[in-house]
Amino acid sequence: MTVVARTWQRLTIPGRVLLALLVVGALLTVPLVLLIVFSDELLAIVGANLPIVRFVVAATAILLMTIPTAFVIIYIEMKGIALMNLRIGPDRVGPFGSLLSVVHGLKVLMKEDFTPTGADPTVFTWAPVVVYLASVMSLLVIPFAPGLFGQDMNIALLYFFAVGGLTVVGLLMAGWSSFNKYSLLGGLRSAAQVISYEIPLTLSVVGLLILAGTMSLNQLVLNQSGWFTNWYVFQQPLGALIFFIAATAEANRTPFDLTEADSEIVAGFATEYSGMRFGFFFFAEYVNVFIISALTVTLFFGGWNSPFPMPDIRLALDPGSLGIGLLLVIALVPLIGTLLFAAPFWLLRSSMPSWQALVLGFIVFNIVAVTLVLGWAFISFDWVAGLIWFMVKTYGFVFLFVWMRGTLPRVRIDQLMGFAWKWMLPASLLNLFVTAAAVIVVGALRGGR
Amino acid sequence: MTVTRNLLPPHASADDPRITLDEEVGGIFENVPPYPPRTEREAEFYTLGDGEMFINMGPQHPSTHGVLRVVLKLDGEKVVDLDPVLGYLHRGVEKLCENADYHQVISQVDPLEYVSSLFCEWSPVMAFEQLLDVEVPRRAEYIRVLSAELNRIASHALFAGWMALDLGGLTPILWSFIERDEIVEMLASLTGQRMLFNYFRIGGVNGDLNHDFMSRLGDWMSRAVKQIDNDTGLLNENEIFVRRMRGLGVLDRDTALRMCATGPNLRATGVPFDVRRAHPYSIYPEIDFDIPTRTEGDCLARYLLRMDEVKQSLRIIDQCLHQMPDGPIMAKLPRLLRPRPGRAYASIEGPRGQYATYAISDGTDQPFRMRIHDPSFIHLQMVGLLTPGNLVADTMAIMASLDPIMGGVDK
Amino acid sequence: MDRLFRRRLEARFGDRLTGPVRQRHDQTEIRIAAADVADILRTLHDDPEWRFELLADLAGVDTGTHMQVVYHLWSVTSPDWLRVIADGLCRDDPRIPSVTFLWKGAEWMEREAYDMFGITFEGNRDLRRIYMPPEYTSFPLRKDFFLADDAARSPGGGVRPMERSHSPRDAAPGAVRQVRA
Amino acid sequence: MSFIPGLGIVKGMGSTLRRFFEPKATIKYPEQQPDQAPKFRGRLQLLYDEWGTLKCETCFQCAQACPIECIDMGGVDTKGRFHVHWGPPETYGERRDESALRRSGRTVPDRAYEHFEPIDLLAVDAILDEHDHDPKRMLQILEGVQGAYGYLPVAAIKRISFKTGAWYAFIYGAASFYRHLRFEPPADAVQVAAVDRNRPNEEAYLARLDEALGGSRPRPRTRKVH
Repeated sequence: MTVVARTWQRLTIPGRVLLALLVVGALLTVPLVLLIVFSDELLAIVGANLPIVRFVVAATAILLMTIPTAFVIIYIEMKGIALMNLRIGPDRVGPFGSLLSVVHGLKVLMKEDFTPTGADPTVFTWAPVVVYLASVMSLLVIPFAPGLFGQDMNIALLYFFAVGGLTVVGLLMAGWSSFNKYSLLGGLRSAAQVISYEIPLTLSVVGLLILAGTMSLNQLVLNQSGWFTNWYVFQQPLGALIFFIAATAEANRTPFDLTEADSEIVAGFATEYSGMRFGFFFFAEYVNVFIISALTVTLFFGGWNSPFPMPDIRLALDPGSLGIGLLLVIALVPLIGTLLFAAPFWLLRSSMPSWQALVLGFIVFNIVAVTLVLGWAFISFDWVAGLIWFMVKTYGFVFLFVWMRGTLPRVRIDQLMGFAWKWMLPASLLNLFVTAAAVIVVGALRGGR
Repeated sequence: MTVTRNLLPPHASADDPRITLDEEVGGIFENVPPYPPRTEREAEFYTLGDGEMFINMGPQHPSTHGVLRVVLKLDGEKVVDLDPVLGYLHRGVEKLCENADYHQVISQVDPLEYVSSLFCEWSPVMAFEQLLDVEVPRRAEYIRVLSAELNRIASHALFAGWMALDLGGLTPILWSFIERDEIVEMLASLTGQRMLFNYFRIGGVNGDLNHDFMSRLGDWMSRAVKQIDNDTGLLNENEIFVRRMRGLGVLDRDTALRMCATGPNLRATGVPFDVRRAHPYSIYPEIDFDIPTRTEGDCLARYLLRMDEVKQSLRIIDQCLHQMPDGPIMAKLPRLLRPRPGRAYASIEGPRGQYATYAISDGTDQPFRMRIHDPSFIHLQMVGLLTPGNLVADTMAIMASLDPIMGGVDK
Repeated sequence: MDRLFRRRLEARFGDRLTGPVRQRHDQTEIRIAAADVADILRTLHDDPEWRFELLADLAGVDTGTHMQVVYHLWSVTSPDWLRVIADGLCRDDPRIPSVTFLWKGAEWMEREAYDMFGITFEGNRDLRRIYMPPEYTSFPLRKDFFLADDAARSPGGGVRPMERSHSPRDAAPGAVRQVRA
Repeated sequence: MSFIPGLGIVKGMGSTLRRFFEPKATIKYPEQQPDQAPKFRGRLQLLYDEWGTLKCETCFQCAQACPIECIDMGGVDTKGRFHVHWGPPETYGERRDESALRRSGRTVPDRAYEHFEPIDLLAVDAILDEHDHDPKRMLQILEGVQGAYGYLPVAAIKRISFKTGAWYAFIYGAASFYRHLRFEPPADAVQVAAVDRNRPNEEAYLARLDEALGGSRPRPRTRKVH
């Protein structure tokens, strides 16, 4: 042992890094060789169970996707609200403080995670998991782009509402098991609120379903292709409004954030949570924001469709045809590009040393290159274009949620419930009846002709 | 008592002899104080009805405006009764003042209501001037009024922000803090401190107006009205805010008088009692301003009334600047003050109501008795009157609309 | 200073005043016996001739020999503050009727006076300590309660610990600062 | 509240969005310092003179003038032997409102010296009279006092300081310079006996500790000597 340790200590830092990489590489060789040797059998197994493999891959990808999504939304919220408050906001970690939410996540990981005395340890531990899983599971059915979705179910919308309803179970578990009256109040509030708003939420979509005749989200998006006038929001404006408000309440966002109203019941169900268990709640909240934004976009704002029909341009790029020239292009283009973009800096600013001009040129070249590649992908691949449109729209709605949080005060619990039962429910029913009547009338007119 | 239950390890079994889950004390939903009730009212309060529970709000609660503890008796979300528990910030200012000489008193009373320190200084200073029969120079009086009205605006700005924060709005508090910060910086250039100014002296003020202060003040005055309208526009028209505040915590005229309320809380019920007019002091008789009143008496009226007062304060500041006389800023006084034995009572109109000082001199250099009357203390007890029957969330709204500052409540 | 006010007060309460009506600056001061407080304040509050609707302040005072309770009242009928001093409460067991039946808001002020001076307000239904903890036994604003380091005034130059309970009788006779009032 | 429901909310959203793009009110603190008023009293700094030494002479005048007595400071007297300090009693166990008392004209008790026995000061007064209260003849005065009491009691030095106007620290420094002047009475049998008598009884202490702990006090480990 001492031999290894002493040798290791004598190495310089680059040496240690290199050695570690070598060891990792050597260790990776074994599975790689095995993979190659048994490739045929593996392929056969994968091919035989393609749906399962697809599901596993999709679930893993979505589970992994939620964390950066939450980080991004948390950053948007911190910075957005700060700017509305006339503050600078996060500005220390990363460019414009953009890594602050990541650091927060790490901090949450490192914090002590304790269970209060008197709490029910089992329920207390599982509550955040239930909440988080409910959020992640609803992401499975959302079509991000053509061909880019977890599962294309024909009852996707129903599945979504069913799984989304699970959140309240988790919140109730958390509120009940915390052995704290504030938590209990928060849990009960969330139960009352979420259950009340489930009804207008579901009913507001029924009109849309009558129009579309399908529950598959993928099909719904396909129905809205073409010009943006095809989006369902123009056929169902009331439904969209009700859906948006009810979804805000579902996700416990301002002005309906009564479950964790910090000025009333401290933090509601999350009062007793700390460490990563609190982190789960926190992430789940922001993943929920993403989900309801994504669903609003999918249902009413055309999903991954662009707002206008894209001109059908195909760039006939065939890199293989260049032959050995490809190697030359790869070797020379960065060099030439860097010099090309560095030249104006160097020429215009005489005070700038050449190396700075080179660095700037390199950065600018990279930006241009990435833009070009993305543009090419946008034009050539449907799913890239779809993903970009989808994300732009979704993050627009995320910003709307942040904006609302920066502006609005909170409603009171009786106003909240009254609003759900006295206004939202009749309005959604009205929407449903009007839509149904319109469909019948239009159908009769068309049939009569 | 089952205090032991909370000290047990988490997985202790229910058979553990240390757990005493008696019939009368069951779990977390009934906690009564560990001593027999001292009064009829306390006995009544700590008796739980069917389906009721106690919940402790504070002393570390985000919206109790300091370290106040309120024991709420809840029936579901509805507040049945409540009992404020004070004393977490008590430091015995009156006793300290009785052991300090007359000059030292000013810095002792400064942190009473820390958002409006100048008013806390003003009433003792006026009381001592009465004891000493000192004539305060007119320029000093004008400077006092000018700085105090600025402080009133700062205090009301903070009130509006807190009000919104207690209702869940994140932004207004920071916007109003910008206003407050500008005023506070201004006062810092006049007095030397940002918060505990320690500026008024017996017989005058500590320093004359200076260039820094005047330039900051002129700069701010030129855009104050527009900026305040900008800030308050976010809330005043907001449906959620208005719906929550309207008709909440309604106080009628007679009840307000019986509760000894003063200041904006009383004027919101329609009583135009303002010490500046009802019992004029300083140079207020020479200044033209209105006393805004409202008749609704609810939280919204109290909020809007304070916003109206800000406009009146701006008027007063404007007139002060135009009428400012020349002259000394301190009366001629010996360094060691020994007033004749006697009693004096000085009352002023602060941003929260009547601040008063009742001072007794026994001929030595220290006040024999100094009673400080603080409006926050009086107004906080109205929470117990207005809240029962409302929801938990309304407790904060009502408390915020009454605007108590715990430094003044606990003295 | 309102001379007419003084004459009116003397005419109305002349026989029940325990001292002369004093006036200084903008304050008029009358002294009454503790037993008369409820009656006189009710008259001042209810009678349309006086209309003292606003209780501006309620303070306890320890003069070193006896206790006082001081009320400050405001009315539209007079430009002066009216100071009503309920005089001559004995220091061992000061008792005075509560005014909560007129001003509900006096409840906490009376609680404060009870907490700080030990004055019992008969009729206040919530008379318990308000600032100090419930198990506390001293009355801090009494003149025989010394601050921890107030060696100049403590008898024998010693230091009296603040938290020690002591009844008013314990005080050495010369030690208590008194006011001629 | 406007007639159209939701208009107020929309207006509010508009005003937050407008502020979103406005210049910000906060500053990046360590890089960018706020401008403070010239009169600002809250700066905590000690001034240095042009030779780079501290201007503070530990004269305590600031501490005495501080109305709420938040300044406490310590220093060493000119001889470098006697630690002098001024501050709140919980820090130094001394009276704190001496300045207030002095201004009020009362006698200033000094609790720092209270644990020294009071002595009859007639002899000191006689010696001072003999030397005409002249601080220039301090050595003779001190020698006389030592002759009268056998040592220099603190009360006597304070008396000399009060009468002659010389600072206590100066007298103390002068007295401590001479080997033949002493501040404590010479140890004698009576004193040694008193010290023995006042020493806490270890046995009684241990017995009470046993009683308090219910006999579970850890016994001192006896060391085996081979």
